[in-house]
Amino acid sequence: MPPDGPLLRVEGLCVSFGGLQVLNDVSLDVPRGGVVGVIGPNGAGKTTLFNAVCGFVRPESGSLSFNGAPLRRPHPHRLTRHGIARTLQGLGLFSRLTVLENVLAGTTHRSRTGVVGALLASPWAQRHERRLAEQAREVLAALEIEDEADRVCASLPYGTRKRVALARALVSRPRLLLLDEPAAGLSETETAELAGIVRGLRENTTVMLVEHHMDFVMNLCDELVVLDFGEVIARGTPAQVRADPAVQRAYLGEAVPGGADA
Amino acid sequence: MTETKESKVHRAPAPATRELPWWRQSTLLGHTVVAVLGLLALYLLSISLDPFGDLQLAQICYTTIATAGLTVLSGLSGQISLGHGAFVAVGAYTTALLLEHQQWPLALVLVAATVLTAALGALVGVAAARLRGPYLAGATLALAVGLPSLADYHGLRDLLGGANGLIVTPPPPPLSLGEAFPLERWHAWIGGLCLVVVLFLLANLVRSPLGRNMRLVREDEDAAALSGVHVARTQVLAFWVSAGCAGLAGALFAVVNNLASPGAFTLALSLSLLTAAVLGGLGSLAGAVYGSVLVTLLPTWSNNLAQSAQLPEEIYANVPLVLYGIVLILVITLFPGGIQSGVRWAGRTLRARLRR
Amino acid sequence: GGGGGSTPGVTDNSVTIGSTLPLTGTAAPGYSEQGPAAKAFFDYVNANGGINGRQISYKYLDDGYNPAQTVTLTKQLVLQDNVFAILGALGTPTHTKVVDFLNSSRVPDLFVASGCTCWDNPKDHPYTYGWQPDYTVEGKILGDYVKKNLAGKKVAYFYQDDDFGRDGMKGLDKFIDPNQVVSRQPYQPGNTDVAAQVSAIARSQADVVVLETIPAYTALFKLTALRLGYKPTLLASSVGADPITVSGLLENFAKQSGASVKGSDLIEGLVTSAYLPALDDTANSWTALFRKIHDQYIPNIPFDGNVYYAMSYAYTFVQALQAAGRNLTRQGLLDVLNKGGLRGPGLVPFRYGPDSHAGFTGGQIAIVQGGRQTGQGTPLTTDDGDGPVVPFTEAQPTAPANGIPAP
Amino acid sequence: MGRFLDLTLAGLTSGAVYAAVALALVLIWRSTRIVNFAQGGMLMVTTFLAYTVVSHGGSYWLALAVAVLSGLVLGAVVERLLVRPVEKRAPLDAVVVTFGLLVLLQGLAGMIFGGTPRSYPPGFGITGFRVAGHQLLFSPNDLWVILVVLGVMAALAVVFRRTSLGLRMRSAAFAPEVARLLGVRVGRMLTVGWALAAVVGAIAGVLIAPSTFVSPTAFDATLVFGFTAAVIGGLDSPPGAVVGGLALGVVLSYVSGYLGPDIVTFATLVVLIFVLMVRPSGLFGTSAGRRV
Amino acid sequence: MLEVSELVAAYGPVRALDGVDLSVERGSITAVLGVNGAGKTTLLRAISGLLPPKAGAIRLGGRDITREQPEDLVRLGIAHVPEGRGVIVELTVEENLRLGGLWRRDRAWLRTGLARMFELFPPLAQRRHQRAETLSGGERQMLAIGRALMSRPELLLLDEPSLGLAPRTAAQIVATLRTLREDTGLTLLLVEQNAATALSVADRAVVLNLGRKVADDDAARLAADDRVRRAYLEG
Ligand SMILES: Nc1ncnc2c1ncn2[C@@H]1O[C@H](COP(=O)(O)OP(=O)(O)OP(=O)(O)O)[C@@H](O)[C@H]1O
Ligand SMILES: Nc1ncnc2c1ncn2[C@@H]1O[C@H](COP(=O)(O)OP(=O)(O)OP(=O)(O)O)[C@@H](O)[C@H]1O
Ligand SMILES: [Mg+2]
Ligand SMILES: [Mg+2]
Repeated sequence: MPPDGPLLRVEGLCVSFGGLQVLNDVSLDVPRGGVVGVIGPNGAGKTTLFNAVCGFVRPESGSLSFNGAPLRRPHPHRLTRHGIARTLQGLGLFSRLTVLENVLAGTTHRSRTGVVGALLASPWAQRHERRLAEQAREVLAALEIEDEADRVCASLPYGTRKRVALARALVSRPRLLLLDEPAAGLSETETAELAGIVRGLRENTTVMLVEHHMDFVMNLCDELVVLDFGEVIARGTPAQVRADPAVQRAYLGEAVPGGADA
Repeated sequence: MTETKESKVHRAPAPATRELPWWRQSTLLGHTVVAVLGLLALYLLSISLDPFGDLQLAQICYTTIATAGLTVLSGLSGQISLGHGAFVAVGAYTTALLLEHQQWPLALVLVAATVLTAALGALVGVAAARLRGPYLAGATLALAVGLPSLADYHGLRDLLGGANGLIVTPPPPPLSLGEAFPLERWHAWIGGLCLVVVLFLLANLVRSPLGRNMRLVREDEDAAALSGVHVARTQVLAFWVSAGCAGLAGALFAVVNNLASPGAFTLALSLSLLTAAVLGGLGSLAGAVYGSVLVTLLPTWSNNLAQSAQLPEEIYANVPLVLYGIVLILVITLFPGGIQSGVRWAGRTLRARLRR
Repeated sequence: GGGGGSTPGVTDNSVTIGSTLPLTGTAAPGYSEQGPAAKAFFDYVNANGGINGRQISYKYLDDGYNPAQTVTLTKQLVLQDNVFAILGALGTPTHTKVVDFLNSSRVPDLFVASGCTCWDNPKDHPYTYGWQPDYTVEGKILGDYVKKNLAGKKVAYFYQDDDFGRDGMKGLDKFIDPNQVVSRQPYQPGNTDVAAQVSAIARSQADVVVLETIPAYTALFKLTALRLGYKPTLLASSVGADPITVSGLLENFAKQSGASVKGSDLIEGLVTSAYLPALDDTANSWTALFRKIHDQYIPNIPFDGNVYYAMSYAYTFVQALQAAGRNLTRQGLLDVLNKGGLRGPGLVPFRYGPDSHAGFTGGQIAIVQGGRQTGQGTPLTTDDGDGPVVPFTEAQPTAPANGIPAP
Repeated sequence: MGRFLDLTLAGLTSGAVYAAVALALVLIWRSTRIVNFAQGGMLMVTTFLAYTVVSHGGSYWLALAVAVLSGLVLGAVVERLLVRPVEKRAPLDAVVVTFGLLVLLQGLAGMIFGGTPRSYPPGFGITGFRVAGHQLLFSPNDLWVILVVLGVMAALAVVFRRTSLGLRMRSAAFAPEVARLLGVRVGRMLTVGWALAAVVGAIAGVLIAPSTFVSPTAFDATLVFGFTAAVIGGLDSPPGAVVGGLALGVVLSYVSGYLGPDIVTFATLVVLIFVLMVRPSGLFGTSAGRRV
Repeated sequence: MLEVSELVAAYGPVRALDGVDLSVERGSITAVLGVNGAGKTTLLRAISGLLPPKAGAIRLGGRDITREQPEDLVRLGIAHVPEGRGVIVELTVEENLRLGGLWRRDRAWLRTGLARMFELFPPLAQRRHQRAETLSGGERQMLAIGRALMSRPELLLLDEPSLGLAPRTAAQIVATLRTLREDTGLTLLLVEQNAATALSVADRAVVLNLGRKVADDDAARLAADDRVRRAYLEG
């Protein structure tokens, strides 16, 4: 049984690049089964926060703990093993490979093929790989893109590619899913569908996401954390945050888009 | 509509295995069949050639082995190596020393040379994993030039024979083949067997998840890492495998040419291996074969051409160089994906014609 | 009735021979002239009726000084082109790799173009013959000169860091007192930066520097010494002392340091040991003959030491072919060589015999004076062991009028 | 101490030569993202042309001018005819094409000029300066070489950093499509980049020629050292090329003097690996910053 | 000002535009809408010369520009902010901006223009000498737009400009573009996913679907047209 407490805990995180303080004493908890949104102006440090969790940047100070255990010196390639998956701002797909290959990439940590097995084409290892491929196809099917499985990513429309990226993250069966601007570039309908998908993950997967699409964030998240200049300036439920004058000033601006929920 | 989707993601119903034809179901089976056919073809070819033809066949075999390893490294994992000649040298010297001082059986020597070179390759790979693009090119170029020059270092000269290098005396063909059995054919057999084994192993690797990891790393290192791929380890693995191939090629080189000498392991050798890989079609094992055939036979052909043309001395001597340069430029310019892409294109058109 | 039939490369009216040498690449300069020069001589002989009714067909291939290429091309010559013999194949690192193959295939491997002592091994390699004096022999003759004429002077060696340089030093050391040698500096062919070595020699304040170098490094030594204002007496092995080549390399520097100087002025006084007549000694019948052939067949190539060298071994081969008679077999040819007594353009005799396959036995001290290489005293002979250096007084035979040795 | 001074000066002199070649490589890398293996072949051709001028009685300066002009033309022609078709392809395609060009140029030069090395005059006297009655291993010509290399470096740095031409060339190299959208004539920039690089190469050739002589393969070794120097310095940086060249020259000179010339080539490898392990993008290169 | 007629563009066998007509008036803001893969990006690429069309014609102010190269079109006053931003990450922020105005050879403008862009996008001012690769996603978007403005275009093609921008910043940019239109008569062709936002800004809108134009109308009217919305904008 997993211990109680938040799934991910970030405490006192500080990151700077050559004198520029990008994250300053950021602390937050991501409760199990929750959907936590991180919002803030451009350059506030949201992606950097993700990068620190994933091990792409080394924080100067602060600590991370995942599932009750400290996460010291995280490495990007170990994340899926811990049960953390992330999509990248932009796409981060392997554009010359097929959709299926892209999704299979997410199963790497579960692959049992060793060097010897690979060189000798061990049938045993291959059977296991086939099982993984089936699972990948299932995820594709669940996202309704199984027909594109054998197409090369470069030629797909943006929305489909975003789904591929999501599929790649999901196939690793993460406990914590980090989504960096998942709705960017999606149409309203697609955004709504995405919200549905994310909601459906809840029972197994905790989600932390960054997004500028306010309807999406406000409707989906249980809790919001607002960053500005690397500091947490507000946190709370969407309603609380939306009402916070500091957030209005720094982030939302005058023209808060109306909740035209499709 | 969205509701159905939500529940589907984490459900895992028993997969309905798609029925593939039997030879596609198991990579092992498919590749074994091709390997056996390949062995047969090489055997038939070798007995139909004269001794000099067999020598060239043997040379093509070892060149292909090295090129195939390089094509996996550069084509699959995306790492440039201008220094594979150095690994060939290590394999050749290892073979020379073991045959000379240890009198091990040849098969064991070949394995030892492969293993030792692969180990060195892994070491180089660890350094290479930190380097990118032209910096890796520069480092491997220095390797190509610097490592063979160690043979002439005064501390090692007694062991490695200095600038003269070592003469290798491989064991003769088994007597059971008859007294007059041509040595060159024996070498072609050894080379051919090694080639088929290497291509078999590499083809398996390419289709395995490890091969996929290499492609992921080539496409985008950070996305690969986030997918759980240990980027550095994958890169080192690619170097390890491809250096092992180069080491085996070097061992065969020493056996076939009876020598290991710094003059044979120049930068030009490294570059011609790379050329073979690119000409054939980077990343394709079949391409490695085409490229190696071209690179091995082209000098002989152009030499004979120059001979028969009765040219003045200075022209005659340089005709092969000029032809070689022109062929490299033309093939790359005309076939963007190397010879292999031309072959694929021809195959497609032919099939389309036949169907019509 | 011809001796053809069973002998590879020989028909009633032709004999085919082959060679490998660097025509391109870093080792090609100079040496690439040997192929065409030998071919020019054979063309000349063919034009004058050939030997014993046979035309000589000579095929030389470019190995780029890469031993692997040498192996392939030699096998091509033997297995595919069925040559009767290999002639004048060039280079120690290259040719050592095919000696076993040629001997086990019983192909005469004549007049290897390098001064390695290794060609002289009749027991293991009965088909291989050297030609030029080996590097140790040359070293001994230069060492003898230093001992007699430069006694008590401080000596330094500048040598190519391979068998050539080291064998040469071995010969030098047999005569030069080790206490006299103040510095030994090697260089690596291919790296033109020799400043570190030359400055070490200059700092040792040697009065005499012996160069075991190829021509480019003779010139580089001279140039670097000029930078340091260092002007020792220079000795050089015949390999690196060809005055035409070396002064050609210095030509433009001489212009720079003063309008009136010629390249040859920079090597004035250079001492060497020569086993062939001087290139500009027009009074010599061999020089005249070779010059004539050169001018007729290969006028575009400079008439330098390499041309002379190749024509000389071509002549020796023709001479042996002539003596082997109409009924030509490989063994017959070797028998001629082993009988000994062949003389030609060389200033000294060969050492060929049943127990020796070594080439020229010595050479004559020559000094560059007024841009010309002038012989000093009589030629000298010695061996590559501990034997003494002795004068050789027999006169050089004159060249046959039509260039073809009398039967 | 005298020995140390000799070795240092000798190292600086040969280092300046490596730096000259490195500058040409850096220029092509910056303007087309291609490592030009034919650089040695191209500067060989221009130096042969300069040699032809000298051997027909032309002055050093006329020959230099001819080398520079022919470099300009050769670079532009090579880019338009050979490099353009592979410009947008995988980097290894360009490697093979430039390698093919190298072989081709060496073959053609062999056909036209033969393999015999030719002597090339230095620009100034080669007798070392005398300081306090001691003749240094450093001549007016060595000084000339170093000054030219520094001058070229400064010129390149100014072009790249300060001029709009440099900015346009860099944008064309980094992102051709975006550059076109911004009005940069990408094709022309690539041609200009190659032409300029060939000019720098031609100057390097004339500077090197006196110490290597001129022959089809005379510059092979220098090119390897030059490439190493460029990588050590960081391929993006002209000052890096010069610092890399001089540092490599000096270190190799010490190695040659104190350890022996037989280890120099291997030492090149060691120096390079050492530098790259500490700084994977060379001394002056900008290391990959942000990744995701 | 811009006339597109019967435009066909393809990637290999894939026809991404299949006979599209479009006319854009000077000083107007036209939104191009459509679901993913409808061909919006392709339309902009064809207009700016990046993708030579297979058939059809494009005219700018009466002049046929169908076969012009992108670098020449810039000189005719077209600027394109490409999808995915297209900042040159190896260059600094300032170099990217300068590059936008370089072709004008107008040093005075380079100076004042830079100052204006830094005023418009304060985060860029702070990072002026940083390499663009260090920028965050939104900062890159600002840079791309700022760079296009540096060329003082008459026709600005924007491919999803609000992508990745904070709401406040997006609103600011819209306001800026409107001001520019008022001041300089700038014409805008705007590709947007977010139909609501786009329609609130634009005067006119066209809707693409599978490479064909399926609607072309006044923005306000289109916004009210439920049929079109449901059929083509909600996929
Ligand atoms: N490697 C780096 N070097 C210098 N500055 C950096 C680096 N990485 C990030 N920054 C700076 O840190 C700040 C935060 O960047 P980050 O990507 O986290 O922003 P963000 O909140 O994700 O913004 P956006 O919403 O625009 O994506 C930015 O101003 C960026 O320029
Ligand atoms: N480089 C390419 N190669 C092949 N097909 C392509 C390429 N780029 C686009 N396509 C195809 O062309 C069609 C139109 O693409 P386009 O990018 O213009 O759509 P879009 O409307 O901009 O969509 P999005 O909203 O996703 O940006 C799509 O079906 C896409 O798959
Ligand atoms: Mg971000
Ligand atoms: Mg688009």
